[in-house]
Amino acid sequence: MRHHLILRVITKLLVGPIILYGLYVQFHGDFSPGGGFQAGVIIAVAFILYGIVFGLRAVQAALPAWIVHRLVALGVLVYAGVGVLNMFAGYEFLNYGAFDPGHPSHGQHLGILWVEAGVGITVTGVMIAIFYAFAGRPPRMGDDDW
Amino acid sequence: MMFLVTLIALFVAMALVLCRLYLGPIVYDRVLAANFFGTATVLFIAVLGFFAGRPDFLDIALLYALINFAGTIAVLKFFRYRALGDARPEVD
Amino acid sequence: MDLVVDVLSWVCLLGGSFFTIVGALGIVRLPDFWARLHASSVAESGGMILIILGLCLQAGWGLITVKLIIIGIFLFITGPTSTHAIANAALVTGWRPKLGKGVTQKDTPPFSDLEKPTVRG
Amino acid sequence: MAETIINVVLFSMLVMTALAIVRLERLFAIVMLAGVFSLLTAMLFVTLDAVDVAFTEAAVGAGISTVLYLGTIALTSRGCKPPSRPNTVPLLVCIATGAVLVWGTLDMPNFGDAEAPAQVHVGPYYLTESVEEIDVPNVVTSILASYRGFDTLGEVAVVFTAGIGVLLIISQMRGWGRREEEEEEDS
Repeated sequence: MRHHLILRVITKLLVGPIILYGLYVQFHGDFSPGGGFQAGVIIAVAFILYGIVFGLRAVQAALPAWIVHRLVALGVLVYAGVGVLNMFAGYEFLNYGAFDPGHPSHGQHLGILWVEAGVGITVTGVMIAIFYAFAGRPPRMGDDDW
Repeated sequence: MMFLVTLIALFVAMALVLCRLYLGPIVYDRVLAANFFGTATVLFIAVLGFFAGRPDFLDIALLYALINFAGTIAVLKFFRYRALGDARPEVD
Repeated sequence: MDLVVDVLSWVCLLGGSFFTIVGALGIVRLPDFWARLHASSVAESGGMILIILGLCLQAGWGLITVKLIIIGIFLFITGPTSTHAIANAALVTGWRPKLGKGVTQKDTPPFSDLEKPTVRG
Repeated sequence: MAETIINVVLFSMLVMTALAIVRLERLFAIVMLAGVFSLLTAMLFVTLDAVDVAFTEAAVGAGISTVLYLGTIALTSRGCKPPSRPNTVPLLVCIATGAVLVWGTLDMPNFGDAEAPAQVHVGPYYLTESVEEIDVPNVVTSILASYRGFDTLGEVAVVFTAGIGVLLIISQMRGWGRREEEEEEDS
């Protein structure tokens, strides 16, 4: 889409606010609707929009595919890691007491924050990776089929 | 009361646009109608938040206002270049 | 003062509702795609701004008004851009407006050398 | 009263959209209608006060699913095939199943019934104790991430598995392509 000046300018204008809003949904999820899953999808949409307008190569220069593939696993690792960390600290799996032993509700709050971050990272990674996979393949359809 | 009137007006507009979405002879009619429907949805959710006295619905309206654009642009890129990723050179 | 605000927001919301319904009617009733583009923008920009303004007046100063204004700004930016992109894609893939009497295809500027539309349905 | 009317109107639009999706044959039109279907669903969730679910539906339905449908169409074809055999038997099976399901709902408690099993089991405990125990204003978040942490871990694992599956099937990662080439050379 090299000739679409309007689309390019508007996309550049929108990508920042979309990511910002995604972060708001991620970290404000315990006060208002939202959470890791929604935030992950929103942040992924920002990258997908950029990839659609500027091309796959441009978005992969900003966020290479190997980083995305690592992110997919990293989120699950963070989530399960929080649980295992609590087990080592002497609590049950996924009981967030270890974050603040003296004050259980603070520990819960921190634990929820970390867990939601894990969810967000995985969802972002999966959505962007699926988009890369779909957009990276040449279309199968012939011109007659169109 | 005024919110109820606006909601009913938005409902009428949505129903009309749905007709165009079903009929739409060419695909761009449908894209146009779906785009209109998205805007109507944003307004509907915003007004519904005021009607129900729960303005935290505005977060959803804001989300739609930001994200609807991506869907429309994806459809149009796909129709023009027949691919979601990099355009094939002969079509560009 | 409250009465003035109420009357103003009634006016804004009723006007916005009117424009939205007119735009929707235009999308259904107008004869071809290029005419429907115009109808869509009436509702998407005009009606939207009036409804958001009416809601802002009802909300008073605060976070809600700021959110409403942000929604308004983003809709104001993305709506016309989407319409522009739709029109552009339709033109490039070979659709042409219905021509009036006495106007031939040669009078319209050539945007693309495609003869017939490449995307159907 | 007004809420009921809003629900009825939204549901009727939803049913009309679903019927149109069944009737149409052009897949692009179906993609657009599926987007509208998800918008209507999100509106319904909002009227039912399920704000978090509406949020998810909004985020997935408006942005991602359209892109993924289009990606799928690009890799397959853009029209649907006519059915190869008459579909009266599947239709009858569907109608019978639907009738049984509707009949089953007659025994269910009314919407918002305070005596419903879902409202008297652990729901009141979560609602009353989460302020003490977790101190997070949004109870949905506290249930999802803390009380039901195992379930959410399972959900994340499902998303992870689905992503890995899609990558293995359609992406052109190097390891995968090499094995394909070797198989071609072998055969």
